[in-house]
Amino acid sequence: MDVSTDLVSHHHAGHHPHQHDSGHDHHELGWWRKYVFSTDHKVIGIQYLITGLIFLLLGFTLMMLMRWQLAFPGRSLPLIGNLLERAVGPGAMPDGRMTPDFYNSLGAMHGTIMIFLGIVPVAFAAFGNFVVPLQIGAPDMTFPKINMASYWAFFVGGIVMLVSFFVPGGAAKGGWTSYTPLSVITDKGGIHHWFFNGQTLWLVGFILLITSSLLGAVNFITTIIQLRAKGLTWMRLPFFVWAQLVTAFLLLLAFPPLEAAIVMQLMDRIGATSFFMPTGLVVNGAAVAISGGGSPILWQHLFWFLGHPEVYVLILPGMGIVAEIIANNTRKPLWGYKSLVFAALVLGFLSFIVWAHHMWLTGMGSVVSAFFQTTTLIISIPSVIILSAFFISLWGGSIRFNTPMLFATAFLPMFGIGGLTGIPLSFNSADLYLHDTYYVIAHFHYIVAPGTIFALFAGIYYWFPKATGRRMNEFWGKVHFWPSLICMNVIFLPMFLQGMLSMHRRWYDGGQGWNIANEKVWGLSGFQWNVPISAAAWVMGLAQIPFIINFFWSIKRGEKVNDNPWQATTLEWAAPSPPPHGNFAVTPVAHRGPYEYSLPGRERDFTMQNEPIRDSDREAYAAAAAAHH
Amino acid sequence: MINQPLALINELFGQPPNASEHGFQIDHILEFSQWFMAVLFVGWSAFFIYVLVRFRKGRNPVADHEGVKSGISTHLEFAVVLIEAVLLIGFAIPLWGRYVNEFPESKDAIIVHAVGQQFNWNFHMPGPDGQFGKRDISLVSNSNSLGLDPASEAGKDDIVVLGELHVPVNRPIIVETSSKDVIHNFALPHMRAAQDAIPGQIIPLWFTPIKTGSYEIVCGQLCGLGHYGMKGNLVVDTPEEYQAWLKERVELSGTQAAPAPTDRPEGEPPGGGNIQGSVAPPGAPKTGDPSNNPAPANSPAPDAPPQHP
Amino acid sequence: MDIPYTTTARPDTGLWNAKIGIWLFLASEVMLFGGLFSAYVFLRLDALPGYWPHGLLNVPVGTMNTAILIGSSVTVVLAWAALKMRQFNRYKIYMGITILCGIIFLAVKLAYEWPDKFQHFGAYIRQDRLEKYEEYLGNHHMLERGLEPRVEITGHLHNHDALHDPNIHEYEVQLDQVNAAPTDPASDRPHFWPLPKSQKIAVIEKADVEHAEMFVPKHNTFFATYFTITGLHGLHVLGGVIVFTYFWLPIGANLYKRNPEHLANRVEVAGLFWHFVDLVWIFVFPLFYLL
Amino acid sequence: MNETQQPTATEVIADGHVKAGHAQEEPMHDDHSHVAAHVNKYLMVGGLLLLFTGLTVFLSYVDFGTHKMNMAVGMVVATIKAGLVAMIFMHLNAERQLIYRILVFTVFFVLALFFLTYLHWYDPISR
Ligand code: HEA
Ligand code: HEA
Ligand code: CUA
Ligand SMILES: [Cu+2]
Repeated sequence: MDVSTDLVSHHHAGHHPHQHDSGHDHHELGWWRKYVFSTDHKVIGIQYLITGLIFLLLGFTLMMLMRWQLAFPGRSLPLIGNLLERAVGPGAMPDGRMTPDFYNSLGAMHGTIMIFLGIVPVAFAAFGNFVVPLQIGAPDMTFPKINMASYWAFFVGGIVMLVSFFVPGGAAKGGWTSYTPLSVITDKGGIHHWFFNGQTLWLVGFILLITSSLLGAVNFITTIIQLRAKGLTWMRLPFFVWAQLVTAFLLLLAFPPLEAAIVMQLMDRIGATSFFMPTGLVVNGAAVAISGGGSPILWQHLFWFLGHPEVYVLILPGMGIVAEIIANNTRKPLWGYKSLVFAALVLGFLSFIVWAHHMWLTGMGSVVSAFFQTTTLIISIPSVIILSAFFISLWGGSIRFNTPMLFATAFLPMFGIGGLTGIPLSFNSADLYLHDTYYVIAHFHYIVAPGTIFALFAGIYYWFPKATGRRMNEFWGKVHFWPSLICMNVIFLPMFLQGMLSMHRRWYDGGQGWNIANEKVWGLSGFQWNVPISAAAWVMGLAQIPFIINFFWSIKRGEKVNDNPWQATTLEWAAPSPPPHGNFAVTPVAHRGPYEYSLPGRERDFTMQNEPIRDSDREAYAAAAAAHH
Repeated sequence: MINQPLALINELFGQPPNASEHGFQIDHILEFSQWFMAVLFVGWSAFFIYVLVRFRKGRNPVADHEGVKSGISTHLEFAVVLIEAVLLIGFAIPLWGRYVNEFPESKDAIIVHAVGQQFNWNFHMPGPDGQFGKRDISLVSNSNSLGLDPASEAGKDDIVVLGELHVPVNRPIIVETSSKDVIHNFALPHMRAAQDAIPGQIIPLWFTPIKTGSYEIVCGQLCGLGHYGMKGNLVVDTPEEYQAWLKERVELSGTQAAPAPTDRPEGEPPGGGNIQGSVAPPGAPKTGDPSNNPAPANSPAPDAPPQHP
Repeated sequence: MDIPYTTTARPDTGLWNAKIGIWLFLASEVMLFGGLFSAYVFLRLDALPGYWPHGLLNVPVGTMNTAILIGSSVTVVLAWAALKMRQFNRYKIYMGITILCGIIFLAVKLAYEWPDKFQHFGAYIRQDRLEKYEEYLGNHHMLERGLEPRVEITGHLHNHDALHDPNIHEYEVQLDQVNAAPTDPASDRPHFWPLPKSQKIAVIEKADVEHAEMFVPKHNTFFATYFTITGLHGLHVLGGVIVFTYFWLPIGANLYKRNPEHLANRVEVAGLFWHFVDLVWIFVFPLFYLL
Repeated sequence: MNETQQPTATEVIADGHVKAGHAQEEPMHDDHSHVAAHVNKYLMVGGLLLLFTGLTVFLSYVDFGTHKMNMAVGMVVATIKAGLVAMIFMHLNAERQLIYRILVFTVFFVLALFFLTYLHWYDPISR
């Protein structure tokens, strides 16, 4: 069966990506301009993807090292311990044993890298760049040069973060949250350079990352508003585009206050000001020579003003990806499209006014806490709506379990577990007990690791054919999926138990020295659970090898497929694979909503957005409208 | 008792038993929300598995364009909202309101100042006169870790201890937390009490211990390289034992007196038992730059483990 | 390949791309300065009595700079209007004035206002030694009038070495009028024209001082916010000047020959940014100089 | 779904983006007289802003009873000035819906940031 549709221009199959007849710039770009300093949204998207994946792997590697220390505190790391000592300096790994400072560096950098250099670049920038213009039928982003600047700001920011591992004293140690005054007083004096020290580089790198995100956000929003194809009205946008739009707004409006805070922290560190430093500090038995008068809580407000919207930045693109894949592989429209869109908008809006739920224990009074508890609970409703709509979408489908779909289906219960465990945290009084324990760690990892990361995997398997014209290997995809699913749960489920024991996070000794962590639950003591958890983390590391090989192998050797191998409906599948510079040979026009699968009266079980309306469609739509009354 | 089946879930998850008067309320809200989660999880999971099996391609080759037509999900979402609202308005908000607004009368309460520092807790008690002596940061030294003013009359009989706090059972305790350097978190898991100790602020928390014993005081906020070992001890004494302790302390009182605490009272199993020294590898060199973060002389060396008996 | 709607408006939104882009960017700028100003509010509310200084900045100079920025805001719309009316020479004149205004603003800030502060000295007296310096602080008098206490002695530091040399045990300060005659309401801050320094010299022992510096960012949270916000604002002014200069020099202005509307749009977008910078200053000026 | 016509591929090219991309060549003459009419207004507003600047300075030396009151007065005048800049110079008095929508949310979030942090400062349990 020929799956390419009427409107996919057949003569473009196997078309060379950089020759096309609609453009004006016939001159060939040099290699540098084409692949490195490119302004083409697809190239930039792929640059973001590869860089982001490498950072993701790096963040995971840091965590695998930490997991050794957590499972076997103080034991020297076999094989690579001595290597590491040479790489990062003896201060960090004497005899291959991790020091507390190095552990804290790894923890802070794991959080920072995963969130700001891994997930955001991949979920937002990479998928957004590659897919959004194609899905809305646009030739490129509105501001291609700014797009390129955004990538390079990110790249340099990432390098700055990485370099900080190798400066005297090592990388930032204050946690990804960088709470003041700790982060102002660390990495100072002695061997530390006044500028090239971990925490200062963290701040500088962050400014670059924020710049990158802001440029990206402006570009995405303008593109989605301005470059939608003819007929692609707001309610015909794929849910993925909506998710990216809301995400872009979150980045646009939530990041700047953190940028302000970062400038202030830089001033505190370099200019010895006291924005976040209260009067009367005594460090190491000596009064600190500063004016004082600042407020540590101010930092937390500004940090979490970004921090909470940021967590939705981590999840919304994932939800968007999952929505596309579920619709495609159930072969039926998403259930409740309108409520999904509405829920995403509400989620975005509310995420700006819940931030203080990370600050329950900073001494807030009953009024403020009542306000934030209420908003926090209200914000769980749109998530419930979105997840319910996904679940219900499965009903009545004809579900194909290919690799993208496996990852997308697994996303649902994993996000469910993570989201549900947010509920006890949102009650101030319950969080009193759970705050900063492994329960919190488990809560958010269920959302970002088997949640978002699985969504990213799903998206990679799904759009790979569009980017390369080839499909990734299904068998190895499944070999990647099942161990990953099992390991994720072995890693994070026991953390709920540890958290309920009140085992606290950021403990270098993994709780070994604490009585509470040595209480037994389910046969093992809280501390002993670290061993299976770590083992699962390392096995999961191994389970990524098939993916990495499959990914690179398939670029050149994967099975060749046509322009629409998944028989999907949205506009990106109407472009050639890979799409040439300028994307579409014929500017597409949308005639219908995004998910017209199994439309009655059609011979095929999918009807693309750019297929003109037929009489039979009108009947089907009328019947559907009638059924809803 | 209605509590029994509810409490089951916290126990199942391994939460250590509560030892304070208000703690059961906190456990309750935790139980409610965990049951709520469990019900939703089981319900949705059952639906999920059924759907995946029933509507797989092999079993259902042709999809239905419309899917679910009933409005069941709306009812479900409404139920979720309702339960959350009840938990919030009925329990969580009033509970926090009571907790932070209705501090026990200070005449029957015991008031303690807990001052965090990298990486230990200083406790300051007023002594028999019930008056706290003046503290001044310019007087802080290794032997006077809180900067207690020797000239202050009220301070003459004050008790300053490091790491270990004794309180009597069944009396409300108000702990006024603060910090000398960075943010710590004064957490008493068994008492279901916790509060950030923030430099420049004094924030109180209260609880009434109802069981004697020795409980760990956790520092729940990353505060530097010794964070993991920043452990205190709360010893809940019988009134007699408490008086004896007080007496002994008052005799030693003054600023210089505080001896190093013992970390674990006798009869308590050492944590981690079998494995070599809890954290620091034996013979590991000191880490970091000493001029940067040397621990004050009266707190454990940064990379030393919490002391074992 | 061309990107649609770079100069013409998309029919359903009525806007061309860069117009949306700049407004989005300005929205993020609003949040950036919002974060800084909320820090200002937070720190000012938190400040202990007497610790938030008042009337330390030079009001006439600040007023002049405000006027310069407002003037440049006018000229930049006129420059845009000139382009719209296809009067290229007028455009060059107005844009030239705008750039000049921006440069003057920066020069005043960097060459006069900031250095002037860096030459001024202030010493915060320890709470328990305030009484000793009553003759310079006049707190009994302040208390009577129901005013916040004074805790700082300011003026010109005669022995500059005292700042670094641990062997010097006191500061010799040629006092500002407030501290020279602390009970005279006429010498109290604020003043429109800054009062000249008195001839009186006070000797302040270092041991009595909580902390003392020149008026640099670390002196107190007031100067920390002042330098940070005006510094960041100054960077914005600089950015605007650079962009305007590009549009003014032939390299950018030559676009006029090819597509005057495109140049007008570019100037409009840059102008929007410039107005925003002006708008921020409108709040900075009263908050730091006057109130 | 009330799509009624089916544009053909040629129509797409005829009235789609492709054409819009070239529309830039023709200058928009109708705009010019419109702009000329505004020039005086810009000058007047500039004058008004200078006036208000003087007013702010003046008012800051008038005692309104409490310092808070002076703050309030100063901020009101500043807000009026900012309003003039935004309305007239930045053309917000006649802008598209979309821009307003973006700004409304932005303003709401800034105010939330101010208000909620203020509230936390105002309602602490610390002593
Ligand atoms: C993408 C990331 C993400 C997401 C989406 C969320 C979502 C939520 N988070 Fe989470 N959170 C984090 C990331 C995230 N969080 C991180 C990173 C931290 C720690 C930061 C740090 O301190 O380092 C944190 C911490 C955190 C805290 C602070 C805890 C503490 O420090 O003490 C709180 C408190 O209220 C909270 C609450 C919530 C709530 C109520 C939601 C709600 O939005 C969740 C709503 C979702 C649901 C309610 C699920 C609905 C599902 C169903 C109904 C179906 C169920 C079906 C099956 C299971 C089959 N989170
Ligand atoms: C998006 C965010 C994110 C993600 C995805 C993860 C993923 C993981 N995290 Fe992390 N974590 C955080 C954010 C995240 N984490 C944060 C914010 C903290 C708090 C830090 C702090 O305290 O300040 C934290 C803390 C944290 C801790 C607590 C440490 C402590 O408190 O002391 C632990 C402990 O086990 C942990 C474990 C893990 C594990 C095992 C994973 C695994 O799930 C990782 C899985 C990763 C992969 C599977 C990578 C796959 C990549 C590839 C396959 C790339 C392929 C490459 C190419 C094709 C080129 N994390
Ligand atoms: Cu103190 Cu952690
Ligand atoms: Cu949150």
